[in-house]
Amino acid sequence: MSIGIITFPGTNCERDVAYAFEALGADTEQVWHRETSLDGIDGVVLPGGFAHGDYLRTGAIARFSPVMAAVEKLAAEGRPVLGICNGFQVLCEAGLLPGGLIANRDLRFICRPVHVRVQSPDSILTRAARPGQVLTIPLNSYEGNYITGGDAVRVMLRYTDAAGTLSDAANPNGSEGAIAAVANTAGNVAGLMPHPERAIEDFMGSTDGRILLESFVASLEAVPA
Amino acid sequence: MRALVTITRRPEIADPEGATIQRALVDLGYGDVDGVRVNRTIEVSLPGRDQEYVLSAVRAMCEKMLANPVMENYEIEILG
Amino acid sequence: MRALVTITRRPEIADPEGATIQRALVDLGYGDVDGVRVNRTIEVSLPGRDQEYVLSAVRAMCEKMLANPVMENYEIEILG
Amino acid sequence: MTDVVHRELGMTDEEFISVQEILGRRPQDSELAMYSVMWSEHCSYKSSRAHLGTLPTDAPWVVVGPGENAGVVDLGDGWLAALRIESHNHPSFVEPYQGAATGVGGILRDVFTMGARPVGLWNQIRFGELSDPHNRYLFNGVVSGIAGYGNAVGVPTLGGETEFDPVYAGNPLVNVMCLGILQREQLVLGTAGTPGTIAVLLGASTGRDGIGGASVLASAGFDETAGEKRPSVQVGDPFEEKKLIEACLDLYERDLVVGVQDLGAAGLTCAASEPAARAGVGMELNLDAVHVREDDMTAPELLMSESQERMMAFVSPDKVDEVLAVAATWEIDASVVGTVRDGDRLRVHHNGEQIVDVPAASLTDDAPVLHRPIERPAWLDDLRKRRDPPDRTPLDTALLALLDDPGIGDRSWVYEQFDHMLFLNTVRPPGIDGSLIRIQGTDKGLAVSTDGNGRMCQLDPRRGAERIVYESALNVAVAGARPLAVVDNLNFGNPEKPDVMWQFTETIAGLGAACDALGVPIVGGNVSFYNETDGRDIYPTPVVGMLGLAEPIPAFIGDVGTDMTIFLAGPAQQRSLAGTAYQKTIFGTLGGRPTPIDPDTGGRSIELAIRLAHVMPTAVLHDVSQGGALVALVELLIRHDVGAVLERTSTIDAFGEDPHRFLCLVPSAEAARVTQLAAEVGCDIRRIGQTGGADLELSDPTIDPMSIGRLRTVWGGAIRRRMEGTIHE
Ligand SMILES: Nc1ncnc2c1ncn2[C@@H]1O[C@H](COP(=O)(O)OP(=O)(O)O)[C@@H](O)[C@H]1O
Ligand SMILES: [Mg+2]
Repeated sequence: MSIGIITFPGTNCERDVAYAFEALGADTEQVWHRETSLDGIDGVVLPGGFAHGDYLRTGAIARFSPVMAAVEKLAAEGRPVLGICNGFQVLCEAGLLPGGLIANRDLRFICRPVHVRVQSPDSILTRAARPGQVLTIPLNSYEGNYITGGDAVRVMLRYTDAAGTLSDAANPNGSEGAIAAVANTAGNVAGLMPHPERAIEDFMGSTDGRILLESFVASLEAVPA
Repeated sequence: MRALVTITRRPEIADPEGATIQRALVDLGYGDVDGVRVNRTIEVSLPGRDQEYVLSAVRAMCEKMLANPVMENYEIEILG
Repeated sequence: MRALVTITRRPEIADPEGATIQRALVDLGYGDVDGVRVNRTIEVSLPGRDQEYVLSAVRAMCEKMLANPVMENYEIEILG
Repeated sequence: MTDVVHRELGMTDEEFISVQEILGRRPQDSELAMYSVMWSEHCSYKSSRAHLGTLPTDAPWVVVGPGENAGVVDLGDGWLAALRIESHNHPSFVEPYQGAATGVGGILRDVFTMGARPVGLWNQIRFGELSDPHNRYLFNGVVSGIAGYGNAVGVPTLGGETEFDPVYAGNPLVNVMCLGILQREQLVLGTAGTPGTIAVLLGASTGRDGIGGASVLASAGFDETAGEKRPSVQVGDPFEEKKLIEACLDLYERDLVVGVQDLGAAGLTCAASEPAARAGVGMELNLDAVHVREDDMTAPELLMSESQERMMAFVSPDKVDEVLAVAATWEIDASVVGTVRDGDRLRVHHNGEQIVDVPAASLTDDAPVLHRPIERPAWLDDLRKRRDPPDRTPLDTALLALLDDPGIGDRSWVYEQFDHMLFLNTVRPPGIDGSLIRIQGTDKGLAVSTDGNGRMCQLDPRRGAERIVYESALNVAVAGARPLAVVDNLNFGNPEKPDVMWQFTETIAGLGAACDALGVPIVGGNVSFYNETDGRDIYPTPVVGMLGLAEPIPAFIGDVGTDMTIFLAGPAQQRSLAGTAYQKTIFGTLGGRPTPIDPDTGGRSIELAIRLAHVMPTAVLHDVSQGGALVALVELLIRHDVGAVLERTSTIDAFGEDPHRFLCLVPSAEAARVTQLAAEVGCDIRRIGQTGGADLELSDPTIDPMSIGRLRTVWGGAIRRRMEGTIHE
């Protein structure tokens, strides 16, 4: 089972994501955005960073990278596709996930751990989590303010306080409905703004990211034939 | 020939930049500013092409990449 | 009354965003795009004010805050 | 060419005459342009060079000392660290966002030219008071610029320093430091190699940005003409830089380059002449081959452009194709622009004509060395004699005022705008003292602290400089690291004034003495003069960046809970409030003379901190700096949300800023062990209180307990509250 980590020019979390999955015992392979085939790859992760400098709109240029056709095909086959932060933005731009991401409410970049509450276990991101469980995961973004654009959305995680309560103060970036993660209808494509790979060892202050990454790893084997 | 694309955020979508500028203008003493929207323009130059071509090419660019229909509308103006 | 401020980056100032979009358009098949510049517009609404007031207020806003005189020029248009 | 032209380029008549002597003829336009930038203060260090030579730069672990793009030290087991610090003061005043952003871009290039992957950035920023909207605009713009560039380029920003003082209102300081790591085999130097080597220009295309930035912006003060200097603004492109980093590291890994030089101040001119001078060779440069952003650029413009995100690689002819292929893979432009030649001449061709023919080394080595007049300032004695007013301020009032000072309060408004977690190595994030990162796959950790203190240095530049070195050393020590190397950034006023030169030479003496005493070499630095506005100079503001090595990485399981004993290590009694935050916040004055450091005491404090960090994982350590011991303790209590009962203390002991002190909190059951370790090291240590409850109690019947929650609100708002509503860019 091999996880393809899609790297665009400007992506910067590709090595961190590989490190985290390898710490969970998974195999990873770096895939440059010019690749056109994903043969031998069971699922892909679009890691965080600033693909194409985040110019125009975040994710807007990356979605036209040659590899994205193969990613769409993989998604259509029901295989796991996960976007983290910038990767989430790319998946929204590509239309693989609903909605979009705009600048944070306070127009400032935010790098700090936040609390997210699990809304639903029905996705490759959350299947190892309990609904209602509150996780601590670092957020790291300028354009993390999620808007549905009127689309129907399946919410996987919401920003809350440590007790799991929703409030304006606990919504770091102004996201509509405090949405931190969404999935497609089938649950095999998911995106989230916080960085689970930054919460996998004790010294990082939280290991809750493992729950989300383990969900992904478990999904690699569980895909329909 | 050059085309000017104006990309506006759909009115129902939040505009944090506009909201922040409005607050700052009020702080600066312009208490009667009751709305600010920030939009982007993209000027595309396609030399040696006629108007019809430019219009249709730039429209296609907008549909595909320059604008995001989830949150934006666009308008194209030919600058000549 | 609303005013539309068009803020353009002075031509000698680099526009890496425009350059990146240009490359992306070329990759997308528009090989004849030979230049892209990205600029901003800001729409300011000042209800119940007359044209003269709006023009002078918005000019002052541009000088103080909206435009960055080191890198940008601006133009004001009254939208009515 | 008339004599007026060289003056317009910022060159003196004497300098013009020496150019004529070197060439044996009148220089052509391009030649004059090249000498004018290369001999500018910014590039040639002409006012400082004669003094910098006295700094201690040697140690067995120094691999590359000052003179290259970055200093390099040996970390053992084949690992090296590259570090450098730079200022971008004037560009940041003219355009805060882009000035700070391009400062970050520039310091990164200095580090990855050495073959290192940049792993961390630190910034040291100083502004006028936040009560003034323009200072808020500058501060916001600089922080956004550092964030905008640093985050997008994909290098974590791990810490820094933020200070406010009216003296920086007309001339903010923006310094940035970068640390990179590499394996020994990957070390690359800025050399042009042997004759026949090909020069390949990589990265962004060359435009008209920043023409003469080094000579115009960085080598003169600000006055009413500042606005006219604006065409020199450069725009940073972190995306291009990110690609350039990856492409260069790929080139190094494939062993495809002989040498590399970044293009910073003086652009192509510097990137051609410095490597040629270092290698003792000549070079031929063809400007027609340079990839440009605008078609009609003149030769002097091409030679002086400071367009960002460019690198010059020196490549043996048989490897050129491979280098171009690597560049294409990473989607950056590359052009073959020159060839290394026998002899010593730098010859430049443009439109088929030879327009420059000068000895390459003359641009660097023959730059003037000035021995500017030095005189102890006449005003200094008065300043030092100034006595503090009689003071009845209750401790709690003073404490609250200090916590609310933006120079002391919570800095998370700043560092939470910076990605400080990328690469998954951040063991101690920004927030307190030095930050610590691990080197993956080893048990080594690198701690960095950067420190300056303009107020102390204004009162006594020598003692002030010594103090910041010890302050920095203790900051890395509390993170468990042993001080290893220093880079310094010397921000000063106008060197044409003898009292500024006195401040400068005193600072150098202090830095040198302190580093000598600690046994820590200075492996690189930067000098920024002309930090003045309308004739008013800033405080002398040296900044040091201290790198420490922690091996192994301490466990740091310590959390502050109840029933912990609070120890203060280092000298118990304070002798002066001169230059302290207390003096500034409570009296609104600056005066007196800071106490000198004591190398023995300082050394023992550092030693004890390192030992405690390694042998007592339950201990929580925190260096005492601005605001003194009471503020330092309250920072810990706020962080860990616990109260404390303190022994009775005096204003001077509570708020004095002796640089050799740190706090150590341990579970009371282990307190005896701390005292015993301190005795072994010979370091004074005193119990000053006990944690517990939800309040801070000062054991003074006239002072009510203060809730930690209230202290947190005040401290937490010091910057945040003042910056709310400030807009981006
Ligand atoms: N401009 C800045 N950028 C990033 N981090 C900063 C900046 N200013 C301060 N910090 C961080 O905030 C923390 C507190 O700063 P300071 O009070 O100067 O240090 P100390 O805890 O040593 O007294 C430190 O960890 C420092 O690295
Ligand atoms: Mg400290």
